[in-house]
Amino acid sequence: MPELTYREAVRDALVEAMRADEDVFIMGEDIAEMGGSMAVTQGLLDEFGPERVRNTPISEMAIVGAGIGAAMAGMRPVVEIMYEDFLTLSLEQIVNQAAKHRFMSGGQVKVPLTIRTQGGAGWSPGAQHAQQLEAWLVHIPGLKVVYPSTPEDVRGLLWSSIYDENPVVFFEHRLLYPVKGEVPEKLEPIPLGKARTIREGTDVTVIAMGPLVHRALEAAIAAEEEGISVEIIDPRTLQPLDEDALVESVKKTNRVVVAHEAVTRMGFGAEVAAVLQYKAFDYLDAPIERVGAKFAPLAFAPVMEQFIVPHAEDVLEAIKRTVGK
Amino acid sequence: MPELTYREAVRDALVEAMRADEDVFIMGEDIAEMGGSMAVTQGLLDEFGPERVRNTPISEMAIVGAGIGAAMAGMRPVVEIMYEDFLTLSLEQIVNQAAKHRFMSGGQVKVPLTIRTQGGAGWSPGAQHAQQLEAWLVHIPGLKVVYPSTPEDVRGLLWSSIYDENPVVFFEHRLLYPVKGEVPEKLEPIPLGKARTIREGTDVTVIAMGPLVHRALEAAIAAEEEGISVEIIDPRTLQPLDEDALVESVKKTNRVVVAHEAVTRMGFGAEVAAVLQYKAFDYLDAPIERVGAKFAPLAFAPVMEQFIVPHAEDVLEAIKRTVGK
Amino acid sequence: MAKVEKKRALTEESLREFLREMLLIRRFEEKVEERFRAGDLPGFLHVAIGQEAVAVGVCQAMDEGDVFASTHRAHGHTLARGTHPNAVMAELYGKIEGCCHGYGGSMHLYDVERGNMGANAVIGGGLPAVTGAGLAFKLRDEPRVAVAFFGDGATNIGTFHESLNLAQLWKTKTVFVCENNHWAESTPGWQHSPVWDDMSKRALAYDMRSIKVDGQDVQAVYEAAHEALDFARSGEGPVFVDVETFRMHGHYIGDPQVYRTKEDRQEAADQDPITKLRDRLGVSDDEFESLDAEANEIVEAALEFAQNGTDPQPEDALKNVYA
Amino acid sequence: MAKVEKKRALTEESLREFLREMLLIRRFEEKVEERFRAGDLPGFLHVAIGQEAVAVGVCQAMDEGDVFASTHRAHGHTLARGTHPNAVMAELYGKIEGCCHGYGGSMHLYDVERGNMGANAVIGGGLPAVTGAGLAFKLRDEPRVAVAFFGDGATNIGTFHESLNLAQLWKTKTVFVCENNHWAESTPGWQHSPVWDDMSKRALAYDMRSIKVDGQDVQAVYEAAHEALDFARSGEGPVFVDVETFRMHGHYIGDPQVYRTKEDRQEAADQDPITKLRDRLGVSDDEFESLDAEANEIVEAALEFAQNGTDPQPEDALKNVYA
Ligand SMILES: Cc1ncc(C[n+]2csc(CCOP(=O)(O)OP(=O)(O)O)c2C)c(N)n1
Ligand SMILES: Cc1ncc(C[n+]2csc(CCOP(=O)(O)OP(=O)(O)O)c2C)c(N)n1
Ligand SMILES: [Mg+2]
Ligand SMILES: [Mg+2]
Repeated sequence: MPELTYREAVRDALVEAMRADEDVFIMGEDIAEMGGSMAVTQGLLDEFGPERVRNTPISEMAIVGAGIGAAMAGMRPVVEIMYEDFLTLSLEQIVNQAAKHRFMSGGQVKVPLTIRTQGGAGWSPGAQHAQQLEAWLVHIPGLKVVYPSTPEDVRGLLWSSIYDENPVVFFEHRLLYPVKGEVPEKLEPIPLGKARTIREGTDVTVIAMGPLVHRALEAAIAAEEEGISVEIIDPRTLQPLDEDALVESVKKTNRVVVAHEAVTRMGFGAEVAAVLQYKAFDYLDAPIERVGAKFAPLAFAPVMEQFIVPHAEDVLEAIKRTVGK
Repeated sequence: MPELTYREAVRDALVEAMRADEDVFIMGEDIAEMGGSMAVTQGLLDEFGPERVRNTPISEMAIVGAGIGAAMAGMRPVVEIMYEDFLTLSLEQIVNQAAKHRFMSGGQVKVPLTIRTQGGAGWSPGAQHAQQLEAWLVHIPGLKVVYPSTPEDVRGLLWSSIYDENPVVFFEHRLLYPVKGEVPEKLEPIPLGKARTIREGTDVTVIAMGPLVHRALEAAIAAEEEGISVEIIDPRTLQPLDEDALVESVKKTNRVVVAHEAVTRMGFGAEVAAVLQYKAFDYLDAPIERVGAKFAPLAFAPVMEQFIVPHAEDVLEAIKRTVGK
Repeated sequence: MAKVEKKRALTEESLREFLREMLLIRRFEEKVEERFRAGDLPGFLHVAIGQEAVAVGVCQAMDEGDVFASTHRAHGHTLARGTHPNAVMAELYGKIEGCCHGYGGSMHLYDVERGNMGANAVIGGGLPAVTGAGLAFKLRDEPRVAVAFFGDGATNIGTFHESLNLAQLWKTKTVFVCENNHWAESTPGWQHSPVWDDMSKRALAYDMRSIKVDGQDVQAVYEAAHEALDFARSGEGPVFVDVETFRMHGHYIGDPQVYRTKEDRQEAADQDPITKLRDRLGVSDDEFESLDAEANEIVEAALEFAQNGTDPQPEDALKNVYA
Repeated sequence: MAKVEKKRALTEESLREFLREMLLIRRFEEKVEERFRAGDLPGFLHVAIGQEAVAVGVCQAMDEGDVFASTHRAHGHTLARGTHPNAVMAELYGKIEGCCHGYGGSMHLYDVERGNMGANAVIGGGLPAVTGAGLAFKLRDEPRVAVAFFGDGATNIGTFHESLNLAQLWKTKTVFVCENNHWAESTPGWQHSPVWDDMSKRALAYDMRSIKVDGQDVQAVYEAAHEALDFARSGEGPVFVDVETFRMHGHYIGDPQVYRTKEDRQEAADQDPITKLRDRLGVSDDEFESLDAEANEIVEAALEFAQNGTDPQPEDALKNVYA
């Protein structure tokens, strides 16, 4: 199998979809000549031209909203919000419009729009360029929410998101772009709503998202040395959530750690914990551990930044707590 | 003790604060002559004049942001977002600015701003005028989040919010405005971060917010008839959360129902469940039940609307499930 | 692309047709007011009494295939574009037979077959979508235009700015119809907008073409809308149509309008577009009464249809969340 | 209130002082570039090389007590307003001695004592606050003005529209300084704004007073800013200052500028405001070298100060979340 970086995998999915379908086009700030702030869309302008690779003004509301209108008119736009923090500027359109048009119209309308965005700590971006806000979107009926952690997943899930008939908010993580991984020769769509078992194990289930999948892997290897067998599951799609896969794993391991980079308080881990304590109550041998960012905006100074965000060691410690070590 | 409606109690707190302090002023859409869309600010224009009771243009971002600037310049603005759904238009200012100025400045700045808003189902407002979004704000370090359910609480907590040195997002519920309740003769500030035990009981703890406090009371009375003793706790402040009070109660009752009107998925109940399964793991005799809106935007037709939002019966059923009846 | 700028001639027959439509909207909304006050109707309801000429003038100027987005004050636009009064009334009653099967309600009327992309209860909420639809029409080289209706109050919100900016920048096939009725709820124009007395100034910030028109004169609205639509359709760019109109009633049904002087109300009443058209066409009392009876009959039928409609099943609430 | 419109005379001595300041900013930012490229500095860094005359001209025109909000490109504004280079450099190094004790970083410089309400990494993010501060000054009848710096790209965002609209409506004591450097990251003006070649058109949508000025001429900037500040201070209303300037380097440090032609870069280089002022004042090579040496010395000292600064404790990250 060939190897791609996460960045290349995103690009690949965009390119394939744009080749396959004239109705797919992309819009966002500085995505054309510059190839986006994260170099994801480099080269697309050359292949597809400025009509289909559209630099926008700085106007996040209009970027998403124009995507909604084009989607309602029959196209499949993919819009980019340069930093996840700027979702705050477009939520009206995402939450009140994209998510609700189908419902409010009684099923007449559909909005096949994909909203790509990225964020996360790393490189000391400071408090306004690093938030992880995926939990907000999970609260909103009508949206799908995807957060892939590997090149294979990001490619297959982006394709599926573009071809989904619903608005999808698609989260990428800044630190994952250079991460390499094997991918199938030919792009294979991955259905939304299916978790992936990253690693099998018997003692603890770590449910991890985005960069924490990789940190959980490190933690699992360290745990193994201490005789703890860790299973890792990446939900990949947060909405719809593959609850069955999570419950099944917990029934086997009886212990759970949920890990993401977002602030722990009211983060997605809260929902996972609430679901699992409910659906697997009798199987839990220890409290569900949550690993996430500490309760502070992201500080600039690297020492403080690193104190706030969760690391492999935090996952490892949580794992150990669940098994009473 | 005198009786006030919830609406009058909000007004009272505003009036008292404005009388006490020239630096308190209010801004919002149609709050002046019209007294606000919910008639909360009626009469304030007459007493305080148009400089301190300011009708704004329809520009939720600027309303909040101007409040931030005035707060940074030393005043204590209280701004109103007419419907909670329109928080989506001002989140950039709330989340990236108000919540973070103090932190990013390393403690130089403070933002004593209160953002009042209201929402909720009732009167068939449709999908864009009824969302309950308090959970979002709880995810954001730097904000305080308040959601009172009674006239006494709304008055005392609004006062404390206005005089808090931090930005506070203050949630009111449309259906509570006409609800009457006793209040102390003189306004008594209620500290943020303290839960209230609404009712004592021994079998189940219902942690309820906003209108669900009242529905939980109905459910508790019905449960009593079936021999189930229900304790009801209203956190009142969601951030900071009085975790101790919740844990204490659960240690006594060993059973929990969390109830709010917001969509269950990723609602505040998820956080409460995650905290309690962690801090009171050994005390829980049954899975924590969550009661909230079903996973759909709010439909217009009353039969569908009422199907979506939670009622006293839903709380009652959840109570019964926890005790195995 | 060639610049098209024809004004289609309006026959007296067409104008009489316009009168009929305006009257239908008026009677429809009066009935809605009546039923709401009687406690029959759920929801938050806003009528556009006094603004019928805008709805009819613009919608008549639209071509088949054109689309539009409306606001919280949507009955007129929806009816003028041809959605059956039965379907609108049934929607207000929350019935399955409604144009959104009871999911939407007054502030969320959709009728995709007739190009209604949805009424919006968020001010400015529909403007970006209309920009995006106009972009799609341009990208696909379709001879269609997307129209947005919105009020004077809506020009204050960021969404408005971003949408007009983007539309002009990309020369999308979009027409922005600003219904300046001098009020945003209880807030008079001078209190919400520095350019309230000349809204076309808003367009200057985008170098966008603008047209000013008297919104109480349906023919003038029709012609202005035509000009705007032709221009947008040809791909030359969007147009801002600055319509002056009058809200004869309250902001919402039941609004006591404590904030409004008698004189202001009278001024609005004096600008009744139906009276104006009637006078202009020299419609006799008899003829008017018969038109009126016709309108009332349609409205009564719609009411009956709606009242006899079917309530959704409660569980239907979980449908249509996803496609 | 009386309309104040005096232009304060600038002595040659003052202009020499301006030159000194501009040079300090230039050398400071060049050093920042150097240290960033050397891998010494964390964060996302943007320099304003070529735009020094705007920072110095505006900040010099401000009175004590005036406040301002800046952007992601904030070093110049902050230094021009008097924050010590040591404190700025230490902040870029994330040290306790920094002007935000390491919590902020390059895009979030604050210095409340000197009226710096904060630099903002969200485009347009500081504009509403400046409107609100200007409102507070008006309500309290304080002779202070709040100034916002922002770029051409920022005029496209809704926040800009809402802020200017509100400021004009309420005649807040606010000055909006648009630094039109012709680029928003990689996006040229013509590609992001329909009025890119005359940004003062933006002000027309609010009937806001505007002043156009050559941003490479520090004296002109100073005078324009003075005029704007006086007008705002007197309570007559906000002013939009449309400054044309040039970004001589990339958007961020390390930007290869693949999107930019050589000619465009050269054009910007030809507009160096420091060269212009130097020529105008007839500063000799010797004199310039000595000024330069002085600036470099301050910058070196700042660097040393910063590099020897104290790292915060990790747990400090949980402080300052609440007041
Ligand atoms: C974003 C937003 N803010 C506030 C409201 C509440 N609201 C509903 S209608 C209205 C006034 C709208 O004024 P205008 O745009 O002039 O339309 P009109 O009602 O006059 O038709 C307001 C403030 C809303 N629906 N959306
Ligand atoms: C709301 C928002 N969207 C996008 C960005 C990313 N971004 C940072 S600087 C910039 C360009 C800003 O252009 P301009 O306002 O002209 O300022 P300049 O960089 O030229 O000084 C962009 C798009 C941002 N910081 N905030
Ligand atoms: Mg209006
Ligand atoms: Mg620029």
